[in-house]
Amino acid sequence: MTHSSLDIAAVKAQFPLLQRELNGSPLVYLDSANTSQKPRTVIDAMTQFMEHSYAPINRSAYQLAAEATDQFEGARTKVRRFINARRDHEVVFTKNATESLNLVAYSWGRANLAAGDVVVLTEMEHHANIVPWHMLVQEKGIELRWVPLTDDGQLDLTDLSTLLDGAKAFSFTAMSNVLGTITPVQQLCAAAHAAGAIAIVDGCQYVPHNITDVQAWDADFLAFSSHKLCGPSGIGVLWGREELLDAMPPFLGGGNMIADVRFDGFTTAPLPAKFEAGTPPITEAVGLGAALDFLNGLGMANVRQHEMDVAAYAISTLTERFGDDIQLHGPCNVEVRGATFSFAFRGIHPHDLSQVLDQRNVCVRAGHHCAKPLMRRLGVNATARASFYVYNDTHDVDVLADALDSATDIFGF
Amino acid sequence: MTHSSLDIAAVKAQFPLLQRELNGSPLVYLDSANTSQKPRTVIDAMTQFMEHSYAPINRSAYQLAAEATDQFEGARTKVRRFINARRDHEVVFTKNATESLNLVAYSWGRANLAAGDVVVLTEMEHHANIVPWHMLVQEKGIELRWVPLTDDGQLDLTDLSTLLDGAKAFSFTAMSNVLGTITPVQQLCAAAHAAGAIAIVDGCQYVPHNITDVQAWDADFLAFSSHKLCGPSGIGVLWGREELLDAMPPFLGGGNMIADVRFDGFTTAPLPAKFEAGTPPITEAVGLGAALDFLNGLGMANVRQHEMDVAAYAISTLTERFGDDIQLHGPCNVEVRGATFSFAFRGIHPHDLSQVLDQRNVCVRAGHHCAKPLMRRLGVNATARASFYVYNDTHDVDVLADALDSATDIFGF
Amino acid sequence: MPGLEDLYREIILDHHRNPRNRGELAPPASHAVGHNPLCGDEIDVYLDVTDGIITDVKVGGQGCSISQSSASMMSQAVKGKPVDEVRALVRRFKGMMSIPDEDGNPIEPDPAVKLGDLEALQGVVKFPVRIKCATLAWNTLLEALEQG
Amino acid sequence: MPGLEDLYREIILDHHRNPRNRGELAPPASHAVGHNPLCGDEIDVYLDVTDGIITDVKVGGQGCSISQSSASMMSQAVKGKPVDEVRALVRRFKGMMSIPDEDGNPIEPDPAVKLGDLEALQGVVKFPVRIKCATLAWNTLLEALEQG
Ligand SMILES: Cc1ncc(COP(=O)(O)O)c(C=O)c1O
Ligand SMILES: Cc1ncc(COP(=O)(O)O)c(C=O)c1O
Repeated sequence: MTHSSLDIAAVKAQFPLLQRELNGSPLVYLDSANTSQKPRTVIDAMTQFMEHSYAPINRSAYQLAAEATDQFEGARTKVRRFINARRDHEVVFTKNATESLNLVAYSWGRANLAAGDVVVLTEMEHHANIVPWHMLVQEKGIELRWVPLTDDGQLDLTDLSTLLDGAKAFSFTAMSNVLGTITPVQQLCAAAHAAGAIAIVDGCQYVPHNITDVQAWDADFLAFSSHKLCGPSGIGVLWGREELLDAMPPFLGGGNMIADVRFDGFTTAPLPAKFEAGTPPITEAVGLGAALDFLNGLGMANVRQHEMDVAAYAISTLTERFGDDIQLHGPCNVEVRGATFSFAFRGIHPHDLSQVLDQRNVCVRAGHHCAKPLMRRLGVNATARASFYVYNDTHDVDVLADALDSATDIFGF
Repeated sequence: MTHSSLDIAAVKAQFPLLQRELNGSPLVYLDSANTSQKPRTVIDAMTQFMEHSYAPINRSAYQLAAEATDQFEGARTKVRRFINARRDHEVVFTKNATESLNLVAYSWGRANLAAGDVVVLTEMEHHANIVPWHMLVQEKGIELRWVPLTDDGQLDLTDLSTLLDGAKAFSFTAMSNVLGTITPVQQLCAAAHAAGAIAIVDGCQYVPHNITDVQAWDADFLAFSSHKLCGPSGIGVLWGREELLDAMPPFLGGGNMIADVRFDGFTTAPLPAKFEAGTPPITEAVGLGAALDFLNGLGMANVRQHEMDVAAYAISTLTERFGDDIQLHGPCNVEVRGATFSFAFRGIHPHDLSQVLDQRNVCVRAGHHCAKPLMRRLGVNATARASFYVYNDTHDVDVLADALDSATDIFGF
Repeated sequence: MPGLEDLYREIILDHHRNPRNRGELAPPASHAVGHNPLCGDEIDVYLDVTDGIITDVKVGGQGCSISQSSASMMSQAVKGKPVDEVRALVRRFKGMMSIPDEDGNPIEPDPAVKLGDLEALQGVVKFPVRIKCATLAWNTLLEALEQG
Repeated sequence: MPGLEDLYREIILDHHRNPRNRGELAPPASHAVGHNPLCGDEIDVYLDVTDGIITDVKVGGQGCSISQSSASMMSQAVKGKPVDEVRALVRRFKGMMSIPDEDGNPIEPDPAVKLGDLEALQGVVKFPVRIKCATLAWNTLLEALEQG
C-alpha cells in the first residue's frame, strides 16, 4: 500500500519499548501526538553521557566540564540546523513548549502589549497557546481574536486581514494536535507581518513530522518540545529572531542569565544565557541532539512522505470499513494534514472506546487533547485520537480498525 | 581518620563516571555543589523506564499510560516523604530550583507584594534567590533587606527582628553554596512568622546532604534541584504549604494546569497540576525517585556524619599543610557547615588554580558561584571551591592538597 | 490486565443507556459543575435540600459510561435521604474506590452504610484511570451540598 | 590533554606579574567594563581617541593570568595605532582564538596584520574554556571604541 522509502520494521526495531508485549500481544502505540517513544540511540546517548561525561556546563573550567559543555552546546547547533535558524544563540532551551510559549507571553508580551492591544489566535490552538494569552487578558486587558475554522477543520482565512488589522501578534499552530491539519505557515507569517504583527509559531506537532525552515517561513518565534520528536522529556525549545530576543526583558531570574548581580540590581547576560536561568536540562539536551540525528538519519522528507502514506491508508480503510459509523475530524487531503486523527465512533464515548482498544493493546488518547475551545467548536466534549509516527505503519491502521470493531460488541446499542 | 558508617569505596563504585580515568589517572570530582554525579541505579531507572514504561502521564487512559503515571506520581510521594511534607500535592515538579524560586516570586509575589513591601534575603544567597526578587523591585517597587554575615561566614542575627520588622517574606538558603555554612532554618522560620512574614527556604545545598523536615522547620516553601542530589538534570521541586499554594494564582499557563478553558477565559486545576503546565519531566521524575531511594539506602544521617568527618579532615589537613597560604572561607565548626569549601590560595587566581588542579584530574569550580553579592561582601572577585559528597573521602582531600602544592611550581612568584 | 467484563457490568451499561434523574432543577436548588480534566467530561448536579433531606436531585452533563452510570446510580441512592446519611454514603463509596481520607489513610468500610447497586462499580478500582470517572458525580454532589 | 606549558608561556606570566598600562583615564576618555560571567572577572578599558588614533589606553579590573596578560598585551599593541588598524588586529586576534565571524565562518588570518607578542596566547585555543578569558579585554576594547 505504501511507497515510503522508510523500512518501518527496521525503524520500529530501534524502539525498545515497542518490542514490549503486554498480556501476550504487541503494543500498537498510536499516541505520539501526545508524546513519542525513544529510539535506542537516544537512550544510549543519555546513558553514555551520564556514565562518561556528565558535568556542569558553562560554569566550571576543568576538562570534564568543557567536554560536557561541548556536548550541550553541540545539541544547540543541531537544533539550529534542524530548523534552519541563522544563529545558535537564537535557540533557547526551555523545559517544554509550554514554557517556550509562556516565555514569549511573559517577556515579549509584557514589554510590548498594553490594554486594548490585539493578539490573534486560531480556534484550533492547544491550551499552551491560549492560557498564557488569557493571563495577559486578565492582567493587561489585551484583546484576543480567533481565526475560525472551515467545516473540514482548516483555517478559514476569508477574514484574516480584518482579524489581523491592528494586531500586535499572531500566534498559531503549524499543525493541529487534534485535527492533524497543517496550516499555511509561510502565508500566515506574511499576513502577520503585513499587518505589523509578529508571527509566533507553535511547532509542537509540525517539527517532529516535517522539514522545518524558520527562515523560509519568515517566522519570529517557534516553540516545540523534545519529547514529541523521539527525544527525552524535560526539554523544549524556543527559537526567536535575534533582534526580538535581544530587546526582550528576561523571564526567569537566577544563575547563568546574568552579567552582574549587585545588592541593588542586576544586568543580563547575552543570548542565549539570558533566557536560560539555572542549571539547564543537560543530559536531556544531549538526548535531544541524538533524537535530531536519528530523524536526520531517516530524512525528514521521508518521514513526511511516510506519514502521508499512512494517513491516506487510514482515511480509506476507516471510511471503507465503517462508513457513517465513524466520523473523522479534519481534512481528508493528505497534502494539508499529518497522520493524527480525531474521530467519533458509533456514539461510544471516547473514554470507553480507548478502554476497549487498550484491551487489544492499541494505545489511543481519549479526551479534549488540551484544546477545549476547539472541542466546543466541534460540538463535542471529547474525541478519540489515533496519531501515527515513524514507527507506525499501515498494519497498525488495520489493527486499530479490528479493535474498533470489537468495541461494538460491548456497546452495541 | 573517619568514623563514618558509610563504605565510601563501595559507594563510589556505584558511580560509573567516577570509574573513568582521564589521561591515565582517576578523576577526583570535587564539584558536587555545582552538580552531582549519578549512581548506576538512577541511570538504570531512567533507561528501564524509557525502554519499558515511557508514556504520557495524567492524560491517557490505556494501561501503559497508567503505569507511567503510577511511576511519576510515585516519585512525588518519594519526594514528599524525603522532606516530610504532609501531602503529595504540596510537591510541585519544576525544571530546577531556579524555576521553583521564580514560581514563588512570580505567583505568590505578584499576588501579595506591593510597592514598599519588604522582602528579606541574606548576603549569602545564590543569584536564583536574588534576581527574581530584584525583578519585583523593578516591577513593583518592593524593598529588599539583607541579613549580614559574621566574619566567619555565618548569618549575623543580631538585628534580625529589626530587619524582619514589617516584612512580608524572608527567603534564605539553608546552606551556602559558597561558604558551606548551614543556617538555623527552624529559628529563621520562627523569626519570619513572628514578624508576620512567610519563610521561603532555598534547600538546594541542604537537602542533598541532610535530613530535611519541612514540618519540623515550620517552613512555607522549599526549593531544591534533583541534579545536586544524585538525580537527573531537568527536574526540580517546589514544596509549598497547601493553603499558600491553593491561594496563589497560576504561573505558567497551558495543558494540565486547567480545569476548563473557554474562548473567554480559563479556570485552574487543583494542586499540584495547577503549577505543572505542559508535559512534565517524566523520565526525570522517575530518576529523581531512584536518587531518593539511593540516598535513603545510605541513610541521610550517615551522609551528614560522613560529610562532617570529611569537612573536619579537610580543615585540619589544609590548614596544617598550608598555614597562612590558604584562606578557607566559612565557619570552621563542622556542626554548622557542610563539606563545601571556598578558598584563596597563595594569591593565585582561582581560574588559574582550577586549571592547574585539572591537570591532576582534580575538578573544582572557580568563579563567583552565582553569588556575586557575597563575593563583593568577601572582597573578592572569585574563589576556588572544592565540594565533597557521598562518593568523596579523606583521600580526595589529600589528592587536592598535593595538587595545590603543584600550583606553586607554576605561579610561584 | 483485568477483563472488561469487570468494568462494564450489565447494570452499569443499563444506567448508561437509561440514565435516571436526568435534568435540571430551577433555583433555589443548589447546583455544582464538576470537570474531569482528563477527558473533558462535565457533570451538573442539582439538589433540593429541605430540613436536612435531599428531596430532589437531577443530573446533567455528558460523560463516558462509567461517569454517567455512576451519576445515575448516585442520584437514585441519595434521593430522599438525609444529608448526614448521604455524606456517609459518599465516604463509603470513595472507600470502595480506594480513595484515602483527608489524612491519606485508607477508609474502612462502615457496615452500616449500604451500597446496593453501587457495588457494581467495584470493578472500576482495577482500572485506576477510570476511578476519576466514577467519582466525578460524587465530588460534584459534595460541592452542591456545600452550597446548600 | 595539552600541557600547561602551552598555556602559561613565560611571556604571559611576565605580563601577568607586571601588567602594562594599568590605571584609569579621566573623561572625556571612553570607558567600557567587560564581565566574564564564568568566573566573575571584570576588566575596565579606557581609551583616548584623537583623529582616529588611539593616543592613550589604560586597563583596570581584576582577573586570571590569561585575562590580565591578554589585556596588558592588548594595551601595548593598540597604543598609538589608528582605529582601523586596531579593528583589524582584534579580528586577527579573534581568528587566532578560533572565534568565527558574524556569519559563523572561520576568520582567515590576514597576513598584513602582525600579532607580535600576542602569538604567545595561541596556546589558549587548546583550552577552550579559557578563550573567554583571553578575549575579554578585546571585546571590552571594541565596546569602548563604540563609545568613542
Ligand atoms: C544555594 C543554591 N540555590 C539555587 C541554586 C540554583 O539551582 P539550579 O541551578 O538547579 O536551578 C543553586 C545551584 O546552582 C544553589 O547552590
Ligand atoms: C500543538 C501543541 N502545542 C503545545 C503543546 C504543549 O507541549 P508540551 O506539553 O510539551 O509543553 C502540545 C503538546 O502537548 C501541542 O500538541
